[in-house]
Amino acid sequence: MTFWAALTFNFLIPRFMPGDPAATMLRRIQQLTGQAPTPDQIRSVRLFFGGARENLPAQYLHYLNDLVHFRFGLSLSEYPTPVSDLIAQALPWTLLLVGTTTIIAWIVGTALGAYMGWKPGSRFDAIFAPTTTFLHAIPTFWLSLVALWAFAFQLGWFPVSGAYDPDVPYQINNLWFLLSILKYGALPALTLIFIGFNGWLFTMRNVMVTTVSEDYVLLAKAKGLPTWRVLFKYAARNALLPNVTGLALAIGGILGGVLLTEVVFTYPGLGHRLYRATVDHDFPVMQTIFLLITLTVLIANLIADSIYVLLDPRTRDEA
Amino acid sequence: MNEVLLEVDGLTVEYLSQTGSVKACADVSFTLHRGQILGVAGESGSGKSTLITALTRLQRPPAVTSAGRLVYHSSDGDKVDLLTLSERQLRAYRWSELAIVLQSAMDCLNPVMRLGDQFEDVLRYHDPQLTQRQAWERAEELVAMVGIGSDRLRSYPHELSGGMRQRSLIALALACDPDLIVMDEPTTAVDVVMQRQILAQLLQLQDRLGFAVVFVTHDLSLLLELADQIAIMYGGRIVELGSAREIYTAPKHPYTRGLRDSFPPLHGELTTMRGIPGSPPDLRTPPSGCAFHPRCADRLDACDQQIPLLRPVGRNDVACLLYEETP
Amino acid sequence: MTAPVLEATNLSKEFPVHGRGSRGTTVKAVQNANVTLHKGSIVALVGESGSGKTTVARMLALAYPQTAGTIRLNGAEVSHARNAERSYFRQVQLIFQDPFASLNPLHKVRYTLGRALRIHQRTLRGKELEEQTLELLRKVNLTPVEQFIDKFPHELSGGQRQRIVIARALAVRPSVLLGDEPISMLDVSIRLDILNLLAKLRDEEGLALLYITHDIASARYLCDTIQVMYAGQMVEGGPRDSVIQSPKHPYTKLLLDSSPDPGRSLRSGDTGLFDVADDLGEPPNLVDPPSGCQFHPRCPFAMDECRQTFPERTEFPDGQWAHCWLHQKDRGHVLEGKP
Amino acid sequence: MLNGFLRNSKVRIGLGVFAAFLLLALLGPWFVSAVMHTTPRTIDYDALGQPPSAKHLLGTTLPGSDVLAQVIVGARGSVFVGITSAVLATVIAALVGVPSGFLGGRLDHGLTAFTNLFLTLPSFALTLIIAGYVQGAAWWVIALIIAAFEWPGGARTLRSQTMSLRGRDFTVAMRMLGESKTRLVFAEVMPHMTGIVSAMFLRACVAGVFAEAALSFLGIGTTGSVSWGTIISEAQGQSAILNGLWWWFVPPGLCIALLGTATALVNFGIDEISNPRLSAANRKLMKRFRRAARTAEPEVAR
Repeated sequence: MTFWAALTFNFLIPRFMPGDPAATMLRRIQQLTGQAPTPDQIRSVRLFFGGARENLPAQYLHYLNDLVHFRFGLSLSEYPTPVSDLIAQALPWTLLLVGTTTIIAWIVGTALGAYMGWKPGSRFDAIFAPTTTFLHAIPTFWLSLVALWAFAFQLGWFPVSGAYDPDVPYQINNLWFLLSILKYGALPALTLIFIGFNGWLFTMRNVMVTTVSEDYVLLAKAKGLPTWRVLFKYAARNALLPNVTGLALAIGGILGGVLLTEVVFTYPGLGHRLYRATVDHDFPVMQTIFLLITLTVLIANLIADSIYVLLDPRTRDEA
Repeated sequence: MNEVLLEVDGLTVEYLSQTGSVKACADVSFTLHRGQILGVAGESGSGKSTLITALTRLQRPPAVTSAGRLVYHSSDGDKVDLLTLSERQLRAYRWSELAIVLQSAMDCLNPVMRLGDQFEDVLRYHDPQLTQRQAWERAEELVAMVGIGSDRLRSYPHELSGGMRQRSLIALALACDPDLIVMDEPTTAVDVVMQRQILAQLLQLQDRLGFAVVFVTHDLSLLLELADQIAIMYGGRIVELGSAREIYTAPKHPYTRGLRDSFPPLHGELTTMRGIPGSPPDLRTPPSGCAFHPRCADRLDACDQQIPLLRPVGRNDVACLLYEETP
Repeated sequence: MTAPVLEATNLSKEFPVHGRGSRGTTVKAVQNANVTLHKGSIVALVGESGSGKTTVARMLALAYPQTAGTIRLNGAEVSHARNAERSYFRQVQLIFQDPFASLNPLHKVRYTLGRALRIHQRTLRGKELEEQTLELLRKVNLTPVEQFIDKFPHELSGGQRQRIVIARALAVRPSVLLGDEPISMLDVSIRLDILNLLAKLRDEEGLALLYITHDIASARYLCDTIQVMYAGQMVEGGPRDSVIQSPKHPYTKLLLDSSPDPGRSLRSGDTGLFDVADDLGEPPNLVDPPSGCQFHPRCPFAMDECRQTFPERTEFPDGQWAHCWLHQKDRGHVLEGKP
Repeated sequence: MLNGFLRNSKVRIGLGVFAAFLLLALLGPWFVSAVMHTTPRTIDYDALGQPPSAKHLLGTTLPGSDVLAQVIVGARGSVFVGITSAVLATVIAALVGVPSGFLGGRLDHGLTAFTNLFLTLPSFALTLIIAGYVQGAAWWVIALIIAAFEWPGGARTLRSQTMSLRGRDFTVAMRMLGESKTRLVFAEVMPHMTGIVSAMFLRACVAGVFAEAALSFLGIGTTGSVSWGTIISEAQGQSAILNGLWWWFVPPGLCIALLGTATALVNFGIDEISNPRLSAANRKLMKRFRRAARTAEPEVAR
């Protein structure tokens, strides 16, 4: 349902742009490449904006049909590279960056939050609570800039751009190549983790504070169970539930931060690609990336729902 | 029967806040014997629930036990003040000597653990030799004692009915064969028929296993049938302490009398009854002197200045200026 | 006897069950309930939680429509049209269980009562409004009235709030009050005060009252007639003393035996049910209720008939009635002894 | 209730900072021209890319503009977009959420589906794409686009709040007195949501500032006007990092972070008021607590 709506959005937006976007577009291509557009190019731009030849429903069917067959068209700025090729190059990098940073940030944030919520008012809690509030409010892209300036330019600890060392052969089975991925990815990843974990920390802390005052935690203590057992088996396990659902729901928001970070670090992922496409008015690429992101978010939601059902027996009967 | 199990002496619990402290329990003292049922009756704000958490040392900030002694007499003759133990030392007493049943069973059972696992958890911690199988068998025995089928051990708390949850909580309290069970309104959340059944089971089990009970409730009429001794609390203090029969037939404190007369009888003559006019005190701004004096029909001039102490009057202990101490 | 003010016949309510895989299933909350209220008299509806007593009250208050059955106010059938509802609300008012929840915490007493008065007397303003508001407070014994009129709910105790709730209901000058466990959330020592107030309103204002409770002892204290509900069905009813002294339905007897009674343990060594700890089971699941009499799975006298059909009503000489096969089969005497 | 809000120190600090920025947005341009006698675009040819000094408190950009003047004027660009988008988002949220929750039925089904649709769409990517299509639009168009993806969360909260308030005894009681629907909504239900709505508004405000900054940073935000985002974007575009001109891009980012912190503080304060357990964490109280405790508990005491 949502996916269908996203598809339709995607279809409609370029068709409702004011003026003659196709003409503007062609002019811009000309500026960009310095050559008059080829007839092929003109045709593909016209087709994209719907031209005047087909009526709207027919265009819509055409558009859906293309999608079903995974025909995403050709990139306009890097004509005539197929969009799918550009995406295929960028996707693994983003997956790598988003995957590792999200998981690490989630684990760090949840663990620290659980500890803070267990003893609210402790020194640890008192110091960390205001700090995380501030960290959480920092715009990711700005912190990326600062990090880039401080650690890459001033201190020279990390490379300034890219995802791997261009001097090392591009082979997945080459250890040096893998190490260079680590080296190039470290700074963007650290930045993302540094900002990302705060949100998890706060939700976890607050849920934990509430859970700790539940009667069953009190009773677990009355049972004489050791502290760590009460903490893990009774308090943290139950407090974890909202953070699990949150993980999936946050994927959409996390992507926003990652996209910007990629731009700052010139990291060759989807975000960078999307940014380039936006600047170059490469609409087919923009459309496809958007669809991909929507799809990811939807899948993440599905996964979170099923994990939640696994963790919480109360939802099982209703399902 | 006359062996002392728990001596409570001058127990005081305060709730701290930025603006000062509120005494929810003040100078509470009583002695509980082995196998005895002590009923504590009181209305909202009387400090009865605070007493429960203080007895079990489960109070949470901002509540703090600021004075008193809780001397526990072990079956081997050792005496120990529970308030001086560290959390680690106390753990040895928890559940194996001193168990607790709380009001809302739904909130007391971990919603994401099967009922049987919650039994197994506590059984195997207190007896590490127990295998999983043995623990499970013991759990089956325990729930059978309160009339629950062993197949229910595989259920999650939300799949059980209210009465079943409350009974399984009692079974859970019995798991380590404690000498004392503290109960906080254990039947308030269930219906009268179920309440009757639970209390009947409780009395049978108590008869068989010989544990002592501190039973806290707002329902005095229930205690009159159930308890050996009854303590009446008002405004954080015990105002009267005596046997159930004395409390019913010859209440001394005006509050006790008023409370007894707040329950219309089910049988016998019906007359217009009054209850007690006024409202229970707000503990943040407690009345001076005896907390009951603003509602008391028999008050003396000194009642708003002097806090009366609990002392023997006739066969009861009463905290009221109306009475002379009987030597 | 005068004509009834409010009369409900064969009232039933089914609630749809939500959740996946339960489409079309319903909770049969109330089945064929009858209630008749007369001017200046109090009917108590006694039952455990889930017996459907609150649902009956809410249907009578038009909080939601009944699935079947009719409600008559002064002989005229009540419809759910908007205007009809408004004029019905002038006659019938509901008092809620929880005085802490039924007053808007953001409004002062003056606003709450003032609105209630003005809803049906639109032109009421100024001095007259003030006078009527104070009069309401006096009616519910909240004196001195000046002390209460400008209070917010959180500045009042539970008992005082419940009086405000009653005053609000009285603002429309109703002829019927429906009290849904009006005292169960209050402290024990102030419950009788509220019950006495309700009795006063019956006597002085001639109100018809439905008193819903799980506490049969308080029902006995207040009411003239008692009706007992079990699992959505009315099982017994009649004059207060007959029902309490000689219950004609096994459930009523169980309820009476289970209720705490301060006098009991001190009377002739009779310890009530404390010596029997049989597992009597629990009330049935109303999504899939047992056939016949709902009580049969817990009834020590259950017969084959009980499992098949719900018994007809048996009438007794003094107006008492019961739905129980024992009487249809002339075995009513078994209820005299102990089960 | 309002007093309760203001007594909470977190709420006070947060609102203070927020008000300061609001003031900056309103009076900033006047201050820059009247007091500092400059504009954000004025070029000081004697100071190109200079670090902070007495003449230029926050230094100058590479083309020689005063950074402080830019940051002050930029506050207007950022905060106006933030507030406009927040007003729009809050209004939409209220218009969708409250009727949906109060009236229920088919209308509710429709509106809920609509809300969920917007809720699952990856909002930033979509904002980016739409802003990309309409490149170089006026600031209010950007605000509109941001608002279009900012409202669904609020609508969902308001819906569930309205639903719960509609079912609360006091609303039902007034309904059973014959009170009209409009009055029920405005006199009984709405006043309870002031706290939530203001928290929502603040959150939307900051989200708007964030989104505007991100879009401007990518060079697809508003054209012509100065905002914190455009300052950072310009700094990056003219290799401020490479040249080590940290004073150029650090201040605007700090401003955004400060504004974000302020809002977060207000929201935490509101959380604490509605859930007092969260505020049990009072250090002074904990100390007194330990002193008062009669128990000698070595684990906790030292």
